[in-house]
Amino acid sequence: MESEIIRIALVDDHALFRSGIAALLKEFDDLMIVFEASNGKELQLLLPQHLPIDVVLMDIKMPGLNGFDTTEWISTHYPKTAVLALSMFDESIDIIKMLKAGAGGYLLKESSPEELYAAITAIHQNGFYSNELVSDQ
Amino acid sequence: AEKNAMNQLFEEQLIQTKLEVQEQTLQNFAADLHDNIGQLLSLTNVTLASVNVNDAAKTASKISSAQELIKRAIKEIRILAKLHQGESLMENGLSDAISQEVQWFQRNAYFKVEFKNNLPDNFTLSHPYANLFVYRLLQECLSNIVRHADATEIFIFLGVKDDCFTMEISDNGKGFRYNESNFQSNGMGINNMQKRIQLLNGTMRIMTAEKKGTRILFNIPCN
Amino acid sequence: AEKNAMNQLFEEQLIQTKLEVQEQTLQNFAADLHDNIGQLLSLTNVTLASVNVNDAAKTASKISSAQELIKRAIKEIRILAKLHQGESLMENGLSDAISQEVQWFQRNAYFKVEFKNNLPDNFTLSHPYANLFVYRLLQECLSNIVRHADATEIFIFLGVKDDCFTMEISDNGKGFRYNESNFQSNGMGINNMQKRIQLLNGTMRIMTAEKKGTRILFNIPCN
Ligand SMILES: Nc1ncnc2c1ncn2[C@@H]1O[C@H](COP(=O)(O)OP(=O)(O)OP(=O)(O)O)[C@@H](O)[C@H]1O
Ligand SMILES: Nc1ncnc2c1ncn2[C@@H]1O[C@H](COP(=O)(O)OP(=O)(O)OP(=O)(O)O)[C@@H](O)[C@H]1O
Ligand SMILES: [K+]
Ligand SMILES: [Mg+2]
Ligand SMILES: [Mg+2]
Ligand SMILES: [Mg+2]
Repeated sequence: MESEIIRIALVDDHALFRSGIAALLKEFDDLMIVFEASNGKELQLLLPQHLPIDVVLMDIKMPGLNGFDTTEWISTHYPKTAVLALSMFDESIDIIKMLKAGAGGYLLKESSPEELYAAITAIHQNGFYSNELVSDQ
Repeated sequence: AEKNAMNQLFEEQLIQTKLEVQEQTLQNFAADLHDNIGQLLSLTNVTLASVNVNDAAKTASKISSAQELIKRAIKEIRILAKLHQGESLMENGLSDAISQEVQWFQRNAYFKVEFKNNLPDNFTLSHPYANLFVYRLLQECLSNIVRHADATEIFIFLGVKDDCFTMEISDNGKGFRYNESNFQSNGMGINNMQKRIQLLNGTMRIMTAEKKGTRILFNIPCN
Repeated sequence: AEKNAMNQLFEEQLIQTKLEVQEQTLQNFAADLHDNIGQLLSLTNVTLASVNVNDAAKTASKISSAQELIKRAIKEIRILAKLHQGESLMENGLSDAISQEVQWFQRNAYFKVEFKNNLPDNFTLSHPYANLFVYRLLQECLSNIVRHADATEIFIFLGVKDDCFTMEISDNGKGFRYNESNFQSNGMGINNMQKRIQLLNGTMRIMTAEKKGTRILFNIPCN
C-alpha cells in the first residue's frame, strides 16, 4: 500500500490552471499525472486508453461535457475510478450535484497542495474525502 | 400618425435592447470574473502554499510564477472594467464594439472562433438605434451558442454588400428545429431578434437542422 | 381603460427602472473591481517582489501575508459575482437587497455611513414592482450624494410606521436649492423618483438648503 503510485487524470478547461496544478502535484512522489483533458468529451476519449486511472480531478464548468455529466459517466462506466471535484464554486447546489453524480469529495480550487494531496489519497483508499464543504450538505 | 407609432415602437425596442445588452453584459462580467480571474488567483494561492522556504532556488521560481499570475489577473481586471463601461460601448463605432465583444469571447478558449471583419473602419449604420440593435443580435446569437448549441467551432462574418450590412454567425453544434413561419419558443431571444430586424427593414435567415449546426444570416440596409 | 393606462405606466417605469438599476450596478461593479481587487493584487505583487529567498524566516511570513491578500481577493470576487446575478437581486426580500447595497457602499470607506434597519426580516412591499422601485430610489440618492454632495457622513433609515414603509437618507454635504413645486434640473434622477413615488401612491420630501446638507424622506403605503 505504502509505495503504491496513484494514477491521476486532470480535467479542466482552464489550460493555465491545469498545467499549474499538474506541476505542483508532480512534487509528490506517489502521485502520477497520467493525462490531462480540457473537457469531458476529451476525457471520454482518453480514459479508456490509459486505464487504470485511480482518481480524476474534475472541474465543473467546462464546454461540451461539463463536470456533472462527466462524473456521472465515469461512475457508470468506470466505477473503480474515483472522482474528486475541484471547482471555483462554493454553492451548495453545485456541491450536492457533484456528490450525487458520484464524486467522492469536493475541493475549492484555492485549496493548498497538502489538502489536495490528503484528499487524493483518502479518496483513493476509502472512496471519499470529507471536508466542511461536504459535511455541511 | 403612422410615423409616430413607428417611432414609439423604436423607442420601446431601444430601451428594451439597452436593458438586454446590459443584462447580458453583467452576466458575462460576473462569469468572466469568476471563471478567469478567480482561477488565476486560486492557482496563485496554491502555488504560494506549496513553497518550502528552505529550498531557496525553488522558492524563487515559485514566487516569480505567482507574480506572473498576479500580473495577468491585474491586466485582465483592467480590460474587463474597460470593456464593460456601458455608455462607451459604441464610442468607436459598431465594428470596434463587435470586435471587442468577439475578442473577449475568444479568450475563454471554449470554442475555436473564426472572425472575419470586412467592415470599413468607423462603419456605423445611419439609424441611431440600429448599431445597438445589431450589437444585441450578436450577443443573443453568441449566448444561444454557449447555452444551447454544444458547439466547438464558431464562425463570424461582418461585411457590406450592395449597400446592405451583413452579419453571419455559424456554429457546428447540434442545431434545432426551426420553421420561420411558425416558430414556437419559450425563450424571447429569437422573437426579439425578429422584431428588431423588422424595424430596421432588414432580414434574418436561420438555417439549421438537428445535428447539422446553425447558421444565421442578417441583412440590414445601410440607410 | 384607466386601469390599463396605469398598468402601462407601471410597465414602462419598471423597465426603465431595471435599466437604471443595472447601469448603476455595472458602474459600481467596474469601479469596485478596479479599486478593491485591483489594489489587493497590487499589494500582493509588491509583497512578493520584496522577498529575499535567502532569508527563510522573512520569506515565510511574506508569503503568508501574500496568501491572505489573495484569499481576500478571491472572496471579494465571489461576493461580487453573486451580488450581481441580476435577477436574484430581490430574492431574499427588499430589506436584504438594500442591506447588501449599503454594505457594499460602506466598504469604500469614503463616507461614514450610519445604517438603521428597522424592517422586519423578509419584508416586501406587496406591489411586485414596488421593491425594485424602492431599491432604485436608494441607489439614486446614494449616487447623488457621491456625485454632488461633498458629504462626509450619511444616515440611512428603514422602517415601517402606520402601515407605511419609510426610508430616510440624509447627508451632511453642501445641499442645494430645491423647491418642490417648481424644480428645474438638467438631470433625470429626482424627476424619475417623483414619477415612481406617484405610481406607488407614496410621498417624497426633500429637505435641503445650500450648505445645510440634504435629507430625503420617502413614505410608501404597504399595500
Ligand atoms: N445556436 C443554437 N444551437 C442550438 N439550438 C439553438 C441555437 N439557438 C437557439 N437554439 C434553440 O432555440 C430555442 C429558442 O432560442 P431563443 O433564443 O428564442 O430562446 P432561449 O435562448 O431558450 O431563451 P432566451 O433567449 O429568452 O434567454 C432555444 O431554447 C434552443 O433550443
Ligand atoms: N444629496 C445632494 N447634495 C447636493 N446636491 C444634490 C444632492 N442631490 C441632488 N443634488 C442636486 O440636484 C441636482 C439634480 O439631481 P438629479 O438626480 O435630478 O440629477 P443629476 O444627478 O444631476 O443627474 P442624473 O440623476 O440624471 O444622473 C443635481 O445636479 C445636484 O445639483
Ligand atoms: K469551475
Ligand atoms: Mg472550468
Ligand atoms: Mg436565447
Ligand atoms: Mg442624480
